Amino acid sequence: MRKLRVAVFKLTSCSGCLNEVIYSMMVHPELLRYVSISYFTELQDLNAVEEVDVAIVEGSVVNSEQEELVRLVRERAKLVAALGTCAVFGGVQSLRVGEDLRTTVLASYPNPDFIRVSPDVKSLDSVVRVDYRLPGCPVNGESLARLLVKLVLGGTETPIHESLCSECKRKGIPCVVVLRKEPCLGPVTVADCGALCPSFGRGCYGCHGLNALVVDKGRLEEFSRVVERLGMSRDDLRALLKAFSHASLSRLSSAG
Amino acid sequence: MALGRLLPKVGRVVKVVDEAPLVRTYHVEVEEFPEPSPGQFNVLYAKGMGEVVISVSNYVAGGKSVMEHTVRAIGSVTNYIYAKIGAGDQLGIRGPYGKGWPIREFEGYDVLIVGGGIGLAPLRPLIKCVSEGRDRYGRFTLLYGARRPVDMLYKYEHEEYGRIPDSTVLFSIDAPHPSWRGYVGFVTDLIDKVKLEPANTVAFVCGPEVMMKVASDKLLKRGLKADRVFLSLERRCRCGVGICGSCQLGHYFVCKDGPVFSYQDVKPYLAVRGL
Amino acid sequence: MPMRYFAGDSSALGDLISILRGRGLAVLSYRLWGDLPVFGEVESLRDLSIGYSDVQGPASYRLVRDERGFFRHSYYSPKYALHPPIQDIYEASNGLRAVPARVDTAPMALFGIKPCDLAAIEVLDRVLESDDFYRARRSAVAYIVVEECVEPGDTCFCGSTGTGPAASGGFDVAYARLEGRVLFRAGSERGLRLLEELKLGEAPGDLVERYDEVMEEARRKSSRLPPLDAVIKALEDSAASEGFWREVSARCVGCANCNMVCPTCFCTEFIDSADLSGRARRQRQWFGCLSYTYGQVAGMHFRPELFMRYRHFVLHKFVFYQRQIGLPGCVGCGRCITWCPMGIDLGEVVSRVVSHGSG
Amino acid sequence: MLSGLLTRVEGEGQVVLKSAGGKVAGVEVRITEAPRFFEYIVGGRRYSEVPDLTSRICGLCGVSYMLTAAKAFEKCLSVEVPEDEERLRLAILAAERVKSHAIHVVYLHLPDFLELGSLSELAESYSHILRRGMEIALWARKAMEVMGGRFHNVVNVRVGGVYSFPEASKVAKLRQELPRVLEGFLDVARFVMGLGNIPGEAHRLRYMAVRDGDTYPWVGSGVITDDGSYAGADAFESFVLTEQVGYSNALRYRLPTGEPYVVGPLARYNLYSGRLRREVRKFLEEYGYGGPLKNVYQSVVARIAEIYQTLLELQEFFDEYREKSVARAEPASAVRGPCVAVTEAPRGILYHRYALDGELRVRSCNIITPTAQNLASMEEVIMSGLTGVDADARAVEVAKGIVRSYDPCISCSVHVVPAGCTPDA
Ligand SMILES: Cc1cc2nc3c(=O)[nH]c(=O)nc-3n(C[C@H](O)[C@H](O)[C@H](O)COP(=O)(O)OP(=O)(O)OC[C@H]3O[C@@H](n4cnc5c(N)ncnc54)[C@H](O)[C@@H]3O)c2cc1C
Ligand code: SF4
Ligand code: SF4
Ligand code: SF4
Repeated sequence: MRKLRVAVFKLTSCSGCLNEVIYSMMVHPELLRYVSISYFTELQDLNAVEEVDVAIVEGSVVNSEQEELVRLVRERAKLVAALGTCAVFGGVQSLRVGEDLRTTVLASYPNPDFIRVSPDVKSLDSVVRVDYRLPGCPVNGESLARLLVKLVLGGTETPIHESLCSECKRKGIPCVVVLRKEPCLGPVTVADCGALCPSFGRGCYGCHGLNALVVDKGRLEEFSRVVERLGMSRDDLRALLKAFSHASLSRLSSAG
Repeated sequence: MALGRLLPKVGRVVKVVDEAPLVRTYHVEVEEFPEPSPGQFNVLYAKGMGEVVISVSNYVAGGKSVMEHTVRAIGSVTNYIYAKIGAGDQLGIRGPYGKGWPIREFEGYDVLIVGGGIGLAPLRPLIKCVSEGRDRYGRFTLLYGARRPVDMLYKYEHEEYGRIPDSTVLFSIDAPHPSWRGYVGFVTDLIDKVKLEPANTVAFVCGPEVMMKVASDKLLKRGLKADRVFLSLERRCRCGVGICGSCQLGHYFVCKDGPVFSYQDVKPYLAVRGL
Repeated sequence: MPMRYFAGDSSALGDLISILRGRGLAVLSYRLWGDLPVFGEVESLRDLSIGYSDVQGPASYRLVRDERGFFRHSYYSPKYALHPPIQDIYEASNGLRAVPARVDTAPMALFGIKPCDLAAIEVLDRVLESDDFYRARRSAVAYIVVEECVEPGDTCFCGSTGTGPAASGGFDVAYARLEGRVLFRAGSERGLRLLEELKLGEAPGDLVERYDEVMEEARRKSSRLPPLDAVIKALEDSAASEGFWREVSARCVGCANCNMVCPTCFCTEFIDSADLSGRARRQRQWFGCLSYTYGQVAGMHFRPELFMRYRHFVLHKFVFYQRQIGLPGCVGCGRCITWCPMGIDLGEVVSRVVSHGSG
Repeated sequence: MLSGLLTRVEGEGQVVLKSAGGKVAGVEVRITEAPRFFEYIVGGRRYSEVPDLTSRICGLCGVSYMLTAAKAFEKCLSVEVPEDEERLRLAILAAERVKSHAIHVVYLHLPDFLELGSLSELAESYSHILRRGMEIALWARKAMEVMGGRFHNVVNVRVGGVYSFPEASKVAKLRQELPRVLEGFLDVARFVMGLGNIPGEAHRLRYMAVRDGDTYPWVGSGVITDDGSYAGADAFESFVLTEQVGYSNALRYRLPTGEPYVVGPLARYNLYSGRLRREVRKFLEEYGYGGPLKNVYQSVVARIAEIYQTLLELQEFFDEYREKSVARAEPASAVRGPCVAVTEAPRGILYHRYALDGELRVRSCNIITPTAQNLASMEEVIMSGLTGVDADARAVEVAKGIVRSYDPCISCSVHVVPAGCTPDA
């Protein structure tokens, strides 16, 4: 089998999803025999942006250098995968979007010229075409491992798009909203974390991102009312959605 | 308890034929496999990747039967098959499933076939059936359209189709092309151009759903009865045997009650967008 | 032959559990796990949720301790046991030779399930008739003991769907708890033998009378929908009315909780995985028609908008099941109302369809 | 000017050597990662949401961030955390320390001692060590999953305690697997220590760690330095000197004397080695490590000691574990005193300070991370060895190796802004 050429890039993020890449290699040590990694600063010294089969990109795009890098990566990779909520939606750093950047930076740094960030926090697919999205803050390591194995074998994952609630019910986890009357973003959040928060008895805060293929503005408004009754203010809901679903939120359609 | 229904048999790809861009026909040899009737489908399994529902586009009986599957690479599993499966490789296979074309019920009738694009695949065994049992059917008409000349399936057989006695075979493409001398336009336009004896004609249609609706309505206008127009429908299809529920159309399971339906039966459902 | 009724008290239920366990059966019932109403194995009377009442409403479920209370059900249903949420189908390691997964067929008894659950099992029996995995689990069910609903819940409407509050067939034993006494009846020969083993006396006439009264009242309470044929007719007529369906589904967020908790929803999706040593696995898991992928195919979507999928859910339950298997697919348990986080009330939607049709 | 992209570290940074006449004359450890303005983005959020947000600062030590934030609010909102819940939280923190150190020792640092450039080279020649290291990391992962939900951004830490107790059977399983993990750990430890090439010449180093009751340090009331000076958590910001340099996105910190200082395993070890378990001390003595560690490369020894110590502490926790129901301790509705806390993240002192408004929303915040505190020391140690040597690629490699031995976490060091995102009232 020809080795799959892989490059792993990090933009603005916490590196957490990269650790899930490493985890995939731990649970499938054979992967290392079937991939050749041309770029992965976290793991190796040799790094060059070469032609690859798969580029895995973690993090959001916050400045023009990163935009350039991402464009270069797109040019040189057959398949680009956005890894994690930062790459797919923008990630927590999106919470700063909408505030005046210069004042923010000036208030913080004596020398703002050195701080190279743009006013927007961009998802990967708002800069280049993305072939595969794997959201999650962090991504589910098992899902990532399954995808990587399939990529090595020459295939890809068959996506299933559903909300977190499906996972909750399949696992028989008691519903936080109905049973405990606590706010939970599960109904509007994309599945794949394994219903983690509800399994610990707390509401989901939406870290896998808004189920924007289903939820439009009107439905989100209805949902806001529900969580508001359960004690989460609109502002707080808005903030969570901005933190973990910025890219989708800003594109929400009014009918869906 | 035998849990056999969802288990694939081991098939071996003995030949792969390039048909059109991103479309190939896979000849799969498999032991002890029931004979499919025209219009039935198999479920192909690419190990570790998943299954896809593919019509049997030809069947050659023998000690080991060989079935042809014309696959268009369009999603996760079909892309994998296209990229990775070649002659000598294995594919899991189960089937044949579904209700095929009711061709035997219409012996003595004129047969009209309307195919669009990849939709010719499930119709191909019908052509073979008519041509091999030529005296059992009346006039034979085949209307086949594709987007471009290159997208036409089974180009290597088209001449043969034309040689079927007492037949009309017309081809169309969607937009003009330098190499094309046939009709340019929708395949459904051809329906207006052929002679039909409505009372004695049965029609078999397969292609994109809009095309099938247009074709059926035209045929009704030309006097065919809705229960003599048959369509092969498509819905998301996972198990192939009517237990996973994904292919439901109204109260039908497309895989088990179809994929072939009379227009009469499905017209009310097809009339409602997104039902 | 006139129906024979037997009388006992709660301890007879405990005895019945012991007898079933004595036959080597795992007895499955609604039980409490900490403070959670789950469905699982019970060992004695103590494990049953007797002494608790479930207070259900749209998007609301509360368990209250109440000696005289009556427990109906939770987000669990017997579906969890008969058609498990996640199932292995096969593994292939040696080339493509697929080895089917083992299905746990240890014999079991379903105990204290509700008439709506029983009706739901009948639906699953028919719709999953050719599902080997379902059949294997189903045939492991040696006995079905039903608890009749002397007090339907606020979201129940089994009276309207004709699936409760009394059990009508397909069970071995049915019992009703009436003010500290328990009235038993058999639904099968085997059930009768079980009851004989319990050595219960014939029920006195006043108890049977009381039972009839209570069930009549329960039926009245659980019949809050318009008549079923009117519902079916109105739904058929409404199908093409996009505006109506958009409006009734406007609050739905497509979370598919309704699908998951519905005791008759049976749809599944398949998951394939592989490793690099040549092993591959195929699994299936519950999948809801309210979820986006339902109706999606490579390159296009047959039900791209949520209202279409919502409409499918409702039409399927009331219209299409009827045509598929000759039974309504909704058994009136009300779970989809209670567990819808948005509090969308199917009963109300259906009533609106009827008034929309006539108005 | 010669520079090297920092690899085998978390996040994006650079080491730049400045040369004069071909000789090294200066160094800049640059943190080039784009800042994420964490102090800014928690502004306006309710206190209860903050731990989940700050967890996102770092993909390796999120638990430390969550717990430090939680503790800061528990202090000013007078929340009594039930003891069992606190113990569980500390166990999650402990698992994180094991995970972080195991990954650093085996995956990031070991290649330096073996003079290999990448994991694949390591995998080829030392697969057994890699496998053992992996077993430790995977077990730590499982421990975090059982107790916290996942490997990072755990979901089971809240202001006031935890959300739920893991099932006793799952904890028992972790306990069962522990002997094997310990055994594997000792294999790795013996291998690394046995290499015998950990440099030993003394660097000029000052240390700081939190002051903890009488255990090896986790959380503290304040910080102490090697000369015994103490500052309460409230006074930390005025105790240390803060500076910003033009070439880096991160702030840096010094002792009141202006000297750089070290935080992290080396500092903890040197200040608290007396509190290590006997087994741990004995093991180190076998390899001649009895007294204080003097060279930054020896932080690998401290990491090994800490993995050992922490596994033993976890063992005790598992042995005493009982499943409970959570108390859901609720905070007071009014703020009393400053919201500050210091804890020991895997890489060292982590300091959080918040100001809350009347609705208990964050008005301002300051977070000081371990790596930021180590930056000045990194530069000093690099210069102490490289001043005047030929400024060539080899020198850059040496500099990178020194930086790596601090286990810098660049993603977390860069989030920083000095005095708060919104004006402090
Ligand atoms: C009765 C019938 C006969 C068919 N015959 C042929 C044929 O002869 N040649 C051919 O190329 N295609 C045929 N198709 C379509 C073919 O099944 C899909 O193109 C194929 O399933 C796409 O799978 P994928 O994994 O590549 O795509 P993905 O988008 O990754 O699909 C995921 C899964 O969804 C289901 N699915 C996706 N698209 C379809 C679809 N159009 N129809 C049914 N299920 C789908 C499949 O189970 C598939 O595995 C037929 C479909 C039906 C229903
Ligand atoms: S439940 Fe929600 S917030 Fe929690 S891990 Fe899953 S997606 Fe993230
Ligand atoms: S549709 Fe609702 S009320 Fe009907 S059976 Fe399903 S869950 Fe119960
Ligand atoms: S549970 Fe309610 S909101 Fe969720 S899909 Fe069903 S009807 Fe819609």
